[in-house]
Amino acid sequence: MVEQHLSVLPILLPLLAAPIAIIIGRSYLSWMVATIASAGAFIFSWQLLLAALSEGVISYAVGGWPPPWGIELRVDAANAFVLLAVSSVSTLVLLYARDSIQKEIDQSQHALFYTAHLLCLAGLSGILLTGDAFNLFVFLEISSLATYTLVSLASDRRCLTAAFRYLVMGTIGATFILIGVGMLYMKTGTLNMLDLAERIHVYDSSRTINTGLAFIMVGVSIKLALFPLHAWLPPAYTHAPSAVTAFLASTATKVAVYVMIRFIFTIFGAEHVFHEMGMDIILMVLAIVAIFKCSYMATVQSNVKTVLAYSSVAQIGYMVLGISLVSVTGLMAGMIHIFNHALMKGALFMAVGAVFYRVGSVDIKAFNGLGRQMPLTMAAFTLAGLSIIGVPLTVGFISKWYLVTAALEQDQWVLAGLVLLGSLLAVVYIGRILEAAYFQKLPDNVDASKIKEVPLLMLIPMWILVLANIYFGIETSITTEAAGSAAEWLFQHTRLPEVAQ
Amino acid sequence: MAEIIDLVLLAMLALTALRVIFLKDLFAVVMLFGIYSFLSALIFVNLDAVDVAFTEAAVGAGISTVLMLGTLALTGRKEKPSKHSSFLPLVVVFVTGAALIYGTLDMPPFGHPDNPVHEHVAPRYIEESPKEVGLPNMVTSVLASYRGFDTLGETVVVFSAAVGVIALLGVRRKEEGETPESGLKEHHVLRVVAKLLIPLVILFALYVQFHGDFGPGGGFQAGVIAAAAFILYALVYGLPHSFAVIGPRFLQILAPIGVLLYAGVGLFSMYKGGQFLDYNMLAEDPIAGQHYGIIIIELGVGITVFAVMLSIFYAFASQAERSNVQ
Amino acid sequence: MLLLDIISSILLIAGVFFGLSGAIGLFKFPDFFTRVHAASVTDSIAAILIIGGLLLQTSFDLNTAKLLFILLFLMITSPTASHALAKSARHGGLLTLAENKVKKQEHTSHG
Amino acid sequence: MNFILDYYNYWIVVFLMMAGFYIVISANNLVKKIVGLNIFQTSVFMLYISMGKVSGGTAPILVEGVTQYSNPLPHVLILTAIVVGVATTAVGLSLIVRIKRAYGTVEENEFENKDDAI
Repeated sequence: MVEQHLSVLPILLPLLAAPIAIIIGRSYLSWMVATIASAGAFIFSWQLLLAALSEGVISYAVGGWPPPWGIELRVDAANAFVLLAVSSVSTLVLLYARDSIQKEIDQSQHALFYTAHLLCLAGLSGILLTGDAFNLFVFLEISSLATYTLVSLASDRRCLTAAFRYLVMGTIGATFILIGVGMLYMKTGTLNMLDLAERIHVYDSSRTINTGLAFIMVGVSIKLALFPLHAWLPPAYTHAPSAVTAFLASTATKVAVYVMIRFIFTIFGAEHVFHEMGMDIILMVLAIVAIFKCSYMATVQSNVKTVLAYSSVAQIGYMVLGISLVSVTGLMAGMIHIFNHALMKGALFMAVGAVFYRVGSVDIKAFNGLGRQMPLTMAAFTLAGLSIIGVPLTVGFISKWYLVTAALEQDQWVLAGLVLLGSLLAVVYIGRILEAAYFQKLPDNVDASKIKEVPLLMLIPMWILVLANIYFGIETSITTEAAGSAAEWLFQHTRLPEVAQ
Repeated sequence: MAEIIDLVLLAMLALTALRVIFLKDLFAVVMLFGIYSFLSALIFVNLDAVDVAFTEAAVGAGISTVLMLGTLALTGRKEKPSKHSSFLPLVVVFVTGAALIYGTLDMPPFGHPDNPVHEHVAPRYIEESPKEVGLPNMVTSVLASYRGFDTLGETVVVFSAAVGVIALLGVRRKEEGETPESGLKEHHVLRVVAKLLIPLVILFALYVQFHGDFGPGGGFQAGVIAAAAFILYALVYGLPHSFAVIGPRFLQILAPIGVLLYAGVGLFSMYKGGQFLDYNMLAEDPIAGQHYGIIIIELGVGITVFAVMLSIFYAFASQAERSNVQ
Repeated sequence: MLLLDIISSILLIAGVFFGLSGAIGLFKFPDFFTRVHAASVTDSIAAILIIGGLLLQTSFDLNTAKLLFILLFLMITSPTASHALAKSARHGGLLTLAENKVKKQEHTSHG
Repeated sequence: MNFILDYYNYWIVVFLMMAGFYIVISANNLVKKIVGLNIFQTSVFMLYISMGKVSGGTAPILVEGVTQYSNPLPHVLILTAIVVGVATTAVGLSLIVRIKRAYGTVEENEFENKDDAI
């Protein structure tokens, strides 16, 4: 029974839990419901990944109607891998949120918070698993609406304008995707992704299909905050509640990266997108500009959450850079970085949330002297920060390693150098915060006895992520195998440009 | 003939859109948007999309406009002149528009019966659905059965909107003190007419709900119409009276129940050994199963949409009352 | 059959004429109350004529009944809406043209 | 001439979309932005419905003796999209109400001045 429905369960569990959480209405109980549902989704997605690795592709026809007439859920290594990252971070964030939101969200809104979180998780899982281009739009909107709500739950009034800006940008992005999908549908008469891929070849030179491609790429780029369409991200991440930022930073944009990969490789075919349309150059340039511009922006901010938000935009640059290299190794580097970045940003934002929990501010000055007052939190921050920089024995190193390898495979020495240079900027912005935490003194007007470690329920998820950062940095076979087979699978099922072969 | 009507309507739409750009009076902008919405509903009828037209008229011209007017009541009706340069937006729009026009050049000609859209997937819906699903309205068949997962998603989107609006505006609590007598006390004619019409509107909502299998309509439209009946009641008789009939807390329970009802049908079909939302499993005879499935899920959609639309209205109306008190 | 068609056309054209004249009145009339008057009165007669014309086009089946219902509801709602509009304006302190004139005269005679 | 007849519908729809898009990105008032967003989306819906039309077809509801129906699939998609649109509008408008309460204004440049950048 369970095995037969494995593909639909990770969507269904949070989807069913969300209405239940709001009916219950009590903070503690709805937290329980949300955590159990999310943990269940995590277990199912783990099984799903194993099944996908052994079977290749799992197709599930919702409603019993065969595709392309009905909606198909289509699981392969690529989306099962990202789904695992999303559901695991979601579960850890929910554990963490119990205490974290006490300080940031009004008690009466806790049930709404958990409901919105579950809806967001359901939406993201739906985006990942669906094999239907329009169904993807629907789930995209579920997750987006839930995200706007989550961002606006914070107590600072600036979260409202941030959420509004996010809403307008996000809706424009979604509408662009809708236009693009419409154009594909107009030419091919189908919405099923696999069916689209089969039928789209005939129209390679069609202006309608190419315009559709352009609109989808722009729409997805807004959603994944690719430079220069990232303007919504820093304010949204800065002003959202800490638990929300930890969840969004490690999942929402990553899922959008996956959507981009899916559209490029499965639907349009790598050859068409990269070779004929020349999108690889565009993506590569934008990615490099994103890495440097946003890493630089991160070094001059005074709010630590903003620092990390800009860092996120830069890290997305690395992922897109991996895709734009058009090779199995490059794509694999991008996929690994999706997973690894979820681990490190999740841990970093959780640590920042812990600081907010005790100090009540996330300004860089608020970090002064915290190394002594909150040793565990700051140690977690340090380790995750090292991972962002790309120090060996952390996951960050693995991502960078494969990215540099992919660049060197194509003799792109300059590119490899740029990647390493980008890490230097990460040293600067992480270093500033560590300097404040370890080498500055606690301000005199702060009562040192009040600043102590955060509750265990916040520390444990944070440290699980940190340890995962190190574990997957040493024991690399699991992630590389999954990401590698995902990348290989995507490449086997796409039309390759001649240059990469 | 259809083309001429189409062209005239499109021209009117273009005029409306242009007017919206230049007007500074937001009240007029919102009313023009209502007109825009009605005109596009007419175009949808002209292009044979009766279900869509129905929804657009109920939602775009109805609910959206009401919500926008409610917002204006709280935020003021004048747009301030801005010093923004409109150069950059203009460039962006021209580039996007040029790309779209470029894209239209290879589009299949408008209205041709042998366009690809009509050839690959759609013929099965048109030819087989009356036999496979057993409903004359193909839109309902596709919506509720073939693409039932989309519609579940749609219901969840509506539900998420309610979560968002309640989180942002909250539902007024009792202890917040005396509210002024709201509603239109002096308007006796309105009160009598409203009393006359509200039961009929609810009756019509029920007709739309259950007649959706045979004609245009369905859970979504029915939910909106039923919500409109209560909105009328709340406007004429005042929020406290409306709260006494259906309270916001009750709606907060009702909205998730619709979603659960919908997903419950899917779970039940899984329990019966089919895929998620496979209505064929619901009864011995697949056609009967499809019927049961569609009726129940449409009911779920109707319940959720009704509850959500009404609670969104409540949230806005409570805000307006609160600002009146201050 | 032909006769019915002719009558129906006449009704439709008359309905359109009244609708149009109402719209023109809405633009041309000087103040709020006269405008409401232009819109509401012509609106009712236009609705009756147009639906009457359409009734003759049906084959007297379910559609006829539906049209009659629409007519009935329009007859109730549209005057009510105009009434509510005018009354609200009155409550809001808006004066008619004549009253304005009287007020102005008083003003000038006093001053 | 045929060329124009085949495409006029799409061109006007593109114009409408761009009018809405322009309002979204140029308007300073948040309510107007939402109106623009709605116009933009409604016009995209028209693009979908236009492609589903078959000349000489009727609405896709089974009637005796009719063989030519318009395509029901775009109708279904747009029904869903309309609902998504109104959901976004509702959340957007309630954000505006809260922004008004927090900042006292709904003009973008005014509340931007009241906070520091970011």
